[in-house]
Amino acid sequence: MTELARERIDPTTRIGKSELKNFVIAASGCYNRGAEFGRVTDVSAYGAITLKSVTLQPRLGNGMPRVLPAPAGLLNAIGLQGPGIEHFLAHDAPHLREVQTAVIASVAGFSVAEFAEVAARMDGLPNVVAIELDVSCPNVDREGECFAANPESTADVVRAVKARVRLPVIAKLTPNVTDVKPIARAAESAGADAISLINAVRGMAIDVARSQPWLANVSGGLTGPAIRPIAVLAVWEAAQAVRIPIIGMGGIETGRDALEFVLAGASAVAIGTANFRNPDVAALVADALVDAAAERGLTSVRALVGSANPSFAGERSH
Amino acid sequence: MTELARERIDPTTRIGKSELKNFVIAASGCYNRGAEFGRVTDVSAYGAITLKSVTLQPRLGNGMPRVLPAPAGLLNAIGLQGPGIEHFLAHDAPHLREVQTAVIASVAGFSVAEFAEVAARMDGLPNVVAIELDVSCPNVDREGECFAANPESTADVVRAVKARVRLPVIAKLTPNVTDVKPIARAAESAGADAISLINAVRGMAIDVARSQPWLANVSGGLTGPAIRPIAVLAVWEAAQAVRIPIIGMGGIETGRDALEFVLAGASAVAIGTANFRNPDVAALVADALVDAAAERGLTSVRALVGSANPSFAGERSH
Amino acid sequence: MITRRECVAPGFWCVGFRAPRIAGAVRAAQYVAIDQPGRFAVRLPLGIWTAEGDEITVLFREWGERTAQLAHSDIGTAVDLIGPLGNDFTIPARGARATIVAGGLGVVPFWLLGKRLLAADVQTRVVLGARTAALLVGAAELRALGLNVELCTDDGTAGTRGSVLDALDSEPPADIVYGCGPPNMLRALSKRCVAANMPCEISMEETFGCSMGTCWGCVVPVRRGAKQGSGYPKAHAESRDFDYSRVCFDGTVYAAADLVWSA
Amino acid sequence: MITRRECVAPGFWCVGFRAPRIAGAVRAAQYVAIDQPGRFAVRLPLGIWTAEGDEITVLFREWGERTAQLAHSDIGTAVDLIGPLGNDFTIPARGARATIVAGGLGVVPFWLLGKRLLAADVQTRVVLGARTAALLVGAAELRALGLNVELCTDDGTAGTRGSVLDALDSEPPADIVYGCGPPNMLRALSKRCVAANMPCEISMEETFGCSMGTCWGCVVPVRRGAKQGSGYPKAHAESRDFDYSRVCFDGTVYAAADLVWSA
Ligand SMILES: Cc1cc2nc3c(=O)[nH]c(=O)nc-3n(C[C@H](O)[C@H](O)[C@H](O)COP(=O)(O)OP(=O)(O)OC[C@H]3O[C@@H](n4cnc5c(N)ncnc54)[C@H](O)[C@@H]3O)c2cc1C
Ligand SMILES: Cc1cc2nc3c(=O)[nH]c(=O)nc-3n(C[C@H](O)[C@H](O)[C@H](O)COP(=O)(O)OP(=O)(O)OC[C@H]3O[C@@H](n4cnc5c(N)ncnc54)[C@H](O)[C@@H]3O)c2cc1C
Ligand SMILES: Cc1cc2nc3c(=O)[nH]c(=O)nc-3n(C[C@H](O)[C@H](O)[C@H](O)COP(=O)(O)O)c2cc1C
Ligand SMILES: Cc1cc2nc3c(=O)[nH]c(=O)nc-3n(C[C@H](O)[C@H](O)[C@H](O)COP(=O)(O)O)c2cc1C
Ligand code: FES
Ligand code: FES
Repeated sequence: MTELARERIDPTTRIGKSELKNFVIAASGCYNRGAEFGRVTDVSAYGAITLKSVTLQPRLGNGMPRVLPAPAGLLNAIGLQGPGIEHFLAHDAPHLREVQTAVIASVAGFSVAEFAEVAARMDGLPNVVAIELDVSCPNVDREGECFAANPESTADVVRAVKARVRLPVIAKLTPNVTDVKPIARAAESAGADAISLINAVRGMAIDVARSQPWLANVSGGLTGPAIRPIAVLAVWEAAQAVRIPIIGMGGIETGRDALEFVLAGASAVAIGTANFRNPDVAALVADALVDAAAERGLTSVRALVGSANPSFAGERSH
Repeated sequence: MTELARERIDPTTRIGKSELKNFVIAASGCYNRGAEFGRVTDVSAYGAITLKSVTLQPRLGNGMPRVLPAPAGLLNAIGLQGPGIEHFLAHDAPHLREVQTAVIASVAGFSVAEFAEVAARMDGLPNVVAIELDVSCPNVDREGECFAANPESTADVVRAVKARVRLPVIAKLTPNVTDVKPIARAAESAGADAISLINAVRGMAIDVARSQPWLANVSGGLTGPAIRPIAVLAVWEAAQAVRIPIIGMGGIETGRDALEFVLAGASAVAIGTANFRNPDVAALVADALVDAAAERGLTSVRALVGSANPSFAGERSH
Repeated sequence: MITRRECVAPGFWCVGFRAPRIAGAVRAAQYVAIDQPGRFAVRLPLGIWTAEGDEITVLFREWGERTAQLAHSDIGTAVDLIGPLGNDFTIPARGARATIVAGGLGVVPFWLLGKRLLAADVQTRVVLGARTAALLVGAAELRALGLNVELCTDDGTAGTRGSVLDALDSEPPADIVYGCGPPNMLRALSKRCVAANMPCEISMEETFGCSMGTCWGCVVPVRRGAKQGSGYPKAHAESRDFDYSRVCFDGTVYAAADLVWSA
Repeated sequence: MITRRECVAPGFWCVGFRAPRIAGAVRAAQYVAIDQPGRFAVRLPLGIWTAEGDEITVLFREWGERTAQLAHSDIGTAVDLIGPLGNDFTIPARGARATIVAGGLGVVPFWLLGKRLLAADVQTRVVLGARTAALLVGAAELRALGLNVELCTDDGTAGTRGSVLDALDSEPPADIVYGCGPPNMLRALSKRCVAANMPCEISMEETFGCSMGTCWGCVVPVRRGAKQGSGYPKAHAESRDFDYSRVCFDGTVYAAADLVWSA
């Protein structure tokens, strides 16, 4: 094993037919449209940024409080506050061409038809290279279980969206299930070009002073380092179940953390909460992945994918 | 609301027909037989200690490494190392009468018959006031899913054990399911006298230096403060689903943490991992619960149970 | 880097940082977002209390783990600060009369504001209230600036017995009122000023996630059309009509007339 | 309380604590379990390096978060220690000859042991090895006790080139051999001593959970029947026949003959 010069390592990855300049993606909901972060950091360090999920109708979102620090994590229940697709297309979409990296559009919906409708209208926007389906948002009160809790409803959403869009489609799965493998397989069979996981883990806190739930929404989603072991396992298991690329996320703060996901089988990683602590986290993680490849004498970061996972089902680069 | 003197607050609780002198229980697997902790702490501060789960056959357990520190938590995969019921009855059970508090026996098994057999032989041991069924241990490789992932198999185990024992039976549930409520209800319908939750959350870590899973068992169970929001939510939901008492646990380190569980609906709390940091945690938490009742002008800790949970299904003391 | 650390009252701390860029740029009601070693997933937002030379200070209570850790950090510890963040108060014309109303730690934005108002020749009255004397902090520092500070406590243990609002009745109305403090106080102050048609600016607080305007975790309801709102269209399903604004990014200062208290 | 803190080599630290009870009671190969502020769920186990007067020291590398935090804690910081924990080495009769074999930070138990052996008039030879010179620590302190220390490195950057085991060939066998260091070295040392029928005691290391014998997280395989084993009967389903022993509670010191390396 010879150590290769950093410049000779290929840092890129692929999500379906879209190539990203590096492995590191900003997770949905943590980067807005990139405009605010532009003040303190460089969006272009990211291989792609995922937009906050967009719904068909405008949504006010949940009441307050919406967030609470938790041990090594953050509890949130934003409730998909957003402008709705109409307003998004009119006011936000035109700014997408200014974003200094690739964009992944995220879609959330409350029926299969809504997903298909919003996704179709996102298809072909400037800079947008893929569409992620937030079938797993745990914060919004849906009739019955959320889509991603069930293989059939996950597949229904993916199938309906695939019929309407040309861009690669990413199904974003939830860890709040007994077994993530059948759901990942259902997404793949329905035509998903990639899956991403994990979305937030369901949790809550009680305000002991006022003897009531802390969050206005009662329960919320736990994110940050606390959930990393849960996320690594979900990626590990999904990587044994499907051949499509996986975007791994949940608690990544450092290159070492990201490497866990890549070795488990992730073809890209996403970072959410850690942006709040360290606005420069993307560059740090992207560089560390290149270094990890170099140290192992590999010519690409992609060659690391799945290399700790003997039952990795995806394609190996080496 | 008048503040009451601490001495006038009733600190006790009930699990089925058994009364415990306070709300605080040592969680299974974290206290052994109490003999080792005796060196550094006072077992009698606990309302009860739960024994490490006992199986029918002796078990060597998993290979090494078995543990890894995680952000605000601990990953473990012990694999139910243990002497088996025969050796336990001969060598450990006689020491139970020396334990300076009530004892909850824990049973793990790989078939319904095993659970029933081991539980029956635990019934009536000195100091033992209840039998907990570890139907949810996530570390042991079972054929297919673990019992607690499924309402029917949970109910099967509870029913079989109830037919053989006189002591109150506690079904210990796992958070690694899409919805804990039907499983809690199944345990209740099958005759469980109480439920306890949560057992460890499934997770894993990759050793990036050696490019392989850190734990010999690949995956393990995450415990400690990291999982507390997950645990509080599980207790909150179970407390709306069943009327039997709930023992809440997962990441409790302080009185405030314990109070979250009690207000959510727990009639007792258990502490595992926090014993490893603070051997005096039991007294601290038990005292804090009494203080919390006093500050609210209540005459018992029990009057706090479920008071933040409007849909609490259990019996309220007040 | 931490330059000083002082316990100003039981549980209340004043901590100084060497932060030349922030000290040079800061305006009243702005805050810093502090990253701390340890397993905290998000930064701690604290209002900037004083700024002199290369140094800023924060004045805070030991609330939970992050504030406790900061309170017990040694002088010389390196600290990662982002700031100054947030908008600031409107400064009226020379000769105008301003009233500052603060409850407890709501005093924090008013050292910088008081200094600024004095420099702008604004006649400034300061009313500082708290439940009880032990929770009153900051008065000495405001007086040292040359401000006239009236104290009041609910229990009469310091200053006049009664709320800061009672104190407002005692004098003729000001040209502008500034408020910061607990929600109940702010709501009452706000409603009173709006009813009296008196310009009033409020520095709001909410639990923060990102502190940077990206997570939408820190919102307060504002009147639809308020310039600090999201500008998103009304949600069809919502019966109540208001918009949300991010305190961290669009605030923390709001015109009382823009705030919606009933949402 | 932390009494001193010294970077003894890049990434290697020696930190002292005022701990009179532990300093008075400690024997070689014992350790302390350190609780640290911050979001750590379990204590950090570190071997006790020196003990003099009221003070003990630990000698460690910055491995991960807990050791990094300790390395950067200020003198005067209060630290919660449990200890001394674990068993200790056997001390041979006066006049016996002992060889100590340490790899890298495996030197830690041998300051206390060396001191004890000197006091017991045991002729003591110390062989200290590492991959490279930068990883060799502790030699000066052992020499200061009056011990004769031979160094070796795999790459020849300090002392003899070669492994600590090669060094063993150069002299007649001892009455007892003590070993501590990386697993590969310990396995080789252990096998060699067992084959040569030479008494050998090994201080083992595993990742710890509770540090108190209750979680069974830190086990090593030992021969069935070894007194440090669990004593549980053989599991029917298991084809391999060995028992597990808790390093934290039943160790850290094992007779080489009791250890099972192939499990
Ligand atoms: C813009 C801005 C400026 C601020 N400026 C100041 C300032 O100048 N001075 C100041 O003192 N504060 C200020 N704050 C408030 C401060 O940031 C918060 O109080 C912060 O949450 C404290 O962090 P912590 O980690 O210490 O406590 P946290 O752990 O975040 O806890 C915050 C509070 O919630 C309580 N809590 C947490 N969990 C629970 C639970 N389950 N049940 C009941 N209670 C719970 C804690 O006990 C504590 O009272 C400001 C906040 C904002 C947004
Ligand atoms: C009885 C005993 C005595 C000891 N005495 C000493 C001593 O005297 N001196 C000494 O230096 N050490 C000693 N140790 C070792 C020390 O306790 C451990 O190295 C401890 O884990 C360090 O804690 P940490 O939080 O700093 O690192 P941890 O976070 O626990 O990490 C430990 C190691 O694992 C690595 N790691 C963690 N997660 C991953 C991952 N996912 N992939 C790859 N690597 C990972 C870290 O980088 C590091 O190398 C002793 C251990 C025991 C059991
Ligand atoms: C404040 C916040 C808002 C989020 N909003 C969304 C969202 O709108 N859509 C979505 O798919 N995921 C959302 N997420 C989940 C993240 O994209 C990500 O899956 C999760 O936070 C785990 O990654 P992390 O631990 O790096 O934050 C949100 C997370 C946070 C913290
Ligand atoms: C090392 C270890 C071993 C455990 N072994 C068992 C076990 O044998 N049976 C069981 O029911 N739970 C077992 N548990 C789970 C605990 O009883 C408890 O449910 C869990 O740790 C959550 O509580 P905590 O966060 O306070 O540790 C174990 C936990 C740990 C950390
Ligand atoms: S705290 Fe994230 S938007 Fe304000
Ligand atoms: S670390 Fe828990 S038994 Fe040894």
